[in-house]
Amino acid sequence: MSDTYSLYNKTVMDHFMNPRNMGDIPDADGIGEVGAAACGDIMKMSLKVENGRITDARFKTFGCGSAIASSSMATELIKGRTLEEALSFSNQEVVDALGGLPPVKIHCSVLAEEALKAALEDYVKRHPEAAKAAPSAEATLSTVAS
Amino acid sequence: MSDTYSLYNKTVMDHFMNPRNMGDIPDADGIGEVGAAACGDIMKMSLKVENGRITDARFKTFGCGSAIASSSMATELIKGRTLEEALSFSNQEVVDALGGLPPVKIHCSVLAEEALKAALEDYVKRHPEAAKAAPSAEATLSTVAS
Amino acid sequence: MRQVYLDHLSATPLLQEAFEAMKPFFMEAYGNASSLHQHGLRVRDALASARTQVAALINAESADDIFFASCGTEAVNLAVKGVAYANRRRGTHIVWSEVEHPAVMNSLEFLEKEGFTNTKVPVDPMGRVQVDKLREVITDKTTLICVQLANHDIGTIQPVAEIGRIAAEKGIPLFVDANSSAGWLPIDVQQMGASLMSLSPHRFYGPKGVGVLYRNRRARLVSILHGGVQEGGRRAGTENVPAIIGAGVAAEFALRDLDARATHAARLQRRLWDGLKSRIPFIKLNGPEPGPDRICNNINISTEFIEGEGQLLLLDVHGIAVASGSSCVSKSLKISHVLAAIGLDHALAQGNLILTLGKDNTDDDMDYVVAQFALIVEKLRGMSPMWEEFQRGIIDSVIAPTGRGKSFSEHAASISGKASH
Amino acid sequence: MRQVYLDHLSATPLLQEAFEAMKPFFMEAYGNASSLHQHGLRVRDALASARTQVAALINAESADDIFFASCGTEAVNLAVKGVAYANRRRGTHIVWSEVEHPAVMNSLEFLEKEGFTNTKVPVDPMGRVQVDKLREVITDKTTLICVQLANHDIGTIQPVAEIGRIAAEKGIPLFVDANSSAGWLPIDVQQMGASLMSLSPHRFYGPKGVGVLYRNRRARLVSILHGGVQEGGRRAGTENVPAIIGAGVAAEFALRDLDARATHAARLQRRLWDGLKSRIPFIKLNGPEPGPDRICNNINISTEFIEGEGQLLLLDVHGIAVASGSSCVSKSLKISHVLAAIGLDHALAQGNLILTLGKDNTDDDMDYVVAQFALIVEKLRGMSPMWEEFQRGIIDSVIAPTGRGKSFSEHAASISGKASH
Ligand SMILES: Cc1ncc(COP(=O)(O)O)c(C=O)c1O
Ligand SMILES: Cc1ncc(COP(=O)(O)O)c(C=O)c1O
Repeated sequence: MSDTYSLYNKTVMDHFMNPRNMGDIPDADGIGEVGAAACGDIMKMSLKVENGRITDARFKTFGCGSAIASSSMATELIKGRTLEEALSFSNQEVVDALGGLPPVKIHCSVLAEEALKAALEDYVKRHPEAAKAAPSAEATLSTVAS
Repeated sequence: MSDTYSLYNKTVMDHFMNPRNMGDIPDADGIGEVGAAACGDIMKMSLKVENGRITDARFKTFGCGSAIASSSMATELIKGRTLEEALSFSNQEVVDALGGLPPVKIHCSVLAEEALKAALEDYVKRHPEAAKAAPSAEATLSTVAS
Repeated sequence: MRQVYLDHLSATPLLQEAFEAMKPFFMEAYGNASSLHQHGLRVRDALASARTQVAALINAESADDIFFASCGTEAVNLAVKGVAYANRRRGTHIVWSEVEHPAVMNSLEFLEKEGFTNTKVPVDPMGRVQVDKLREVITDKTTLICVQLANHDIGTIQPVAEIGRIAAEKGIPLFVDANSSAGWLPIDVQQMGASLMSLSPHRFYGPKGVGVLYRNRRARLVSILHGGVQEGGRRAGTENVPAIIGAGVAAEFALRDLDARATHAARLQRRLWDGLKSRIPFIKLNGPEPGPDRICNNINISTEFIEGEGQLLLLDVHGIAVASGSSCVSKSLKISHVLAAIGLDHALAQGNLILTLGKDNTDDDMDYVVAQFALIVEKLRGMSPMWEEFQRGIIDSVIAPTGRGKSFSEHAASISGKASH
Repeated sequence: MRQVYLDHLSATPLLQEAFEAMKPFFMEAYGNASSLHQHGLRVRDALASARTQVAALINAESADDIFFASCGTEAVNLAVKGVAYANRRRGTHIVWSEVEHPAVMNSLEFLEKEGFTNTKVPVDPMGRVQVDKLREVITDKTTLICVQLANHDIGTIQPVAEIGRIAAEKGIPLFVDANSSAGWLPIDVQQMGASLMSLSPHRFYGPKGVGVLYRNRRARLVSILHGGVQEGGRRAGTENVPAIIGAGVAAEFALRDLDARATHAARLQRRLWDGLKSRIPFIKLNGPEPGPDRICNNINISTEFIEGEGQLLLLDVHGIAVASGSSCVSKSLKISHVLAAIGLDHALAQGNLILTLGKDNTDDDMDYVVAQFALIVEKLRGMSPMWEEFQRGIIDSVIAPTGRGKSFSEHAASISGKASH
């Protein structure tokens, strides 16, 4: 590939070609898998949570370059955040961190947000005590899930 | 002008650029002037007639290249013909002698035929004895005139 | 023999720099702009630059307002039909000037069959749109006003800014057809109040095969060629990449050199017309005098008692390339509707020639044309029954009437049996 | 790095000989074909030769049956709308196959708004038009049948001669869209019974900026771009002279080299598909097997459990240029309607790639592509949740079902909350 011509910017291409945190977490605390009705992409996110904080995040993605880059970037951004913080995570952070996505590809970043929220929801389902610790979480997550 | 590219064929161009019999006959025996309703061209033809035979023909034309070439060719063709022969003159002879005209320019040859017929008609009008000598002429000419 | 090309409205040669810029896009960067791989992306980048270059020429708000079509005609069709269809629910009435190019006129004729209506605004004898009349005919169903920037036949510059203000006031998009004038007049679409504008790069040293439509975002526009989603969904079909690149470069040079080119053309225009009128009797300039009301590179003349095609052919024989609005020159055997619109006598319309100047013409060229043309006129008048009949007082001159004889038109009608048109 | 261009359906490089022939028409013979002077006449002559060259490629009765437009899309629009409008009084119904290119499909959608109707004929799972169904849906109001020669996505060669006989029997013009196939298949419009045919020279080593419409005299056709009387009144607008010249030369070479090019492409096609299917599990060829039912230069594959855009991007990184019919690749986020029409499972449509071969590709290129693609598939499957879930028996393969797990589509629907499309 020429250095000059690529569909996405350098950051996106880098995350697509060298995805960070790709894979599964064997003993994940929460796993979310979501699909984009719009285009058929599928994203799976696994989280490791310790003391209310995300210590590890991994993804697997069936989707286009920007979907892969979005999930890679999302896992990078989310690691080290508290559950509370993670719940307010928005796709815009992914877009910004990637230095922008083509308009038609913004939904890929939304999918990353949804995958994360699904994984968090799964975590809360498996760890009801966590919901109590962070009361706003359950409410938010039930919205996400619906 | 390049030798290769011209709107008309070589014969037409030659008759346009070096028209034969251009001008007036001072003591003409018949003069016809006709206009083409279609495009606005005007053609004038003068004839000299001796012993029932056209001895000289001249034209003046306000019109496009093919109109000028058609009138030039028509005068060439008609010289030496008897009145009877001249009456059956058709524009197709002009087209053929010119080696063809573009379809949209065929009407120029028709104009030449009409100018000739008008001049013949004028001649007959001025020389009623000629009509008697060639009885079919008057009939034909009145059709032409209408 | 000297070669003098005076038909720049029909086509201009391609600028060397534009050709150089186009070259790589034939055999090397041959990708389709829709492709997602490097070959496509390279081309996509290049198209974006061209869009920016063209936007600058007319001071468009954004390069996204520039759409590439295949020729000036297609750009006009897209503007006229694309706006008409897009606004169909709101209204179906279009206002235009009677001197618009056939691309506008015939698009409107087509739309008539589809249930749209239109009103033709008259021009004055100089070919200038009558602005009050234009204002009057606008209705609340009017969805588009079409006025050209300068006339393609007689060079009249239209009061587009004034019309732009009316359009703004009424909230109706104004389409300015600048196909014959872009590159020769300064253009600022924003100042002019144009919502749409067509440009024809092959008239300012760009290549053939590309036309431009500017459309600002406030004007709704739908595609008229249907298929893929090229050009932001406004023009389907594989883009003519090299031509678009060439158009961009030509636009850049047109902007840079605009003043120089216009000044040069205006000087030649003056010299040519002065020469012609001093050497040739019974000749008339159609449209406004050279100056602010006339585009700098057009001379449109009528030479009385002779017909245009013959003039054109004889000039060509002498290396001089011109156009004509005479009926003999048109495929339809009709005189240019522009000449009819300004009420030009049929005799004068028949003797019409259109000379359009370019950047490479010289003073000597003008002098050569004047000299040759004087001889040609003499030759053709020598062959013309009308010239002879004028001398004999049978018909009169339209340009410099003597008061003797009947008019050419009366004479023509009487001998052809039908009124001349 | 090896560069392997496998997107010849999107664009081909221009033939050197075509470029050489075009060159003089940029800066030297720059005239407008409508001009009556030597500059115009020279160009007019050249266009006439190009018309003859193109007519020969498809064995048209006469060069006068060849009309030049600006791209394949415009040629299609002209055929579909030009025939529809021309025959409006006689009928307003058009029959077409559901695998036609968007240029046909979207032209018909536009015509629907204008009061025309159409019936879409289904295809079989190989993409072949169901001829009996086509015969059934023709009514006495049908004025046009549209069928492509070979499909642009999956390469299916359509039974056009058979359809041509039906068209002849019913007295309805048949329009054959050969935009994706001319230059790669022998074409005889007379034998085929085609009244109209579109060609896209930039798909057989001609330049961009030109499309061709063949129309035999018995089929009525009106212009859809309105303006001047270029192209016999069937296509207004200044002709793209250099591109037309290039198209002529490309057509001449396409005819001369047709057998050699087709034989070469067919061998590479065989080698590529054999290589791919032997190296990569869960891969499927869409459309007919290489052979008489498939155009010689197209390979359309679906690789299961991974998505097409990623494949395309990684191939590009390795110098390999391809296309895809996956929804992620389209601007509308929809999978190619052709893949939908053949009933391809959504999972397979998403993993779609289109590889189109050209005359300059080599055996080594094919082997390189197979080797690189095998690695890419492995990489992407390693990232794919679907691949993992297939291994774990949660979802099943469409290509080689194991009987375990639910289908990809069921799975996708359950997690996205909506049915996949
Ligand atoms: C004012 C105007 N509009 C439209 C056109 C048509 O443009 P094109 O010849 O590029 O199709 C012309 C061409 O002369 C023109 O002068
Ligand atoms: C079958 C078919 N028709 C029409 C078109 C449109 O042609 P163009 O891209 O030249 O506008 C294509 C382009 O791929 C095609 O394959």
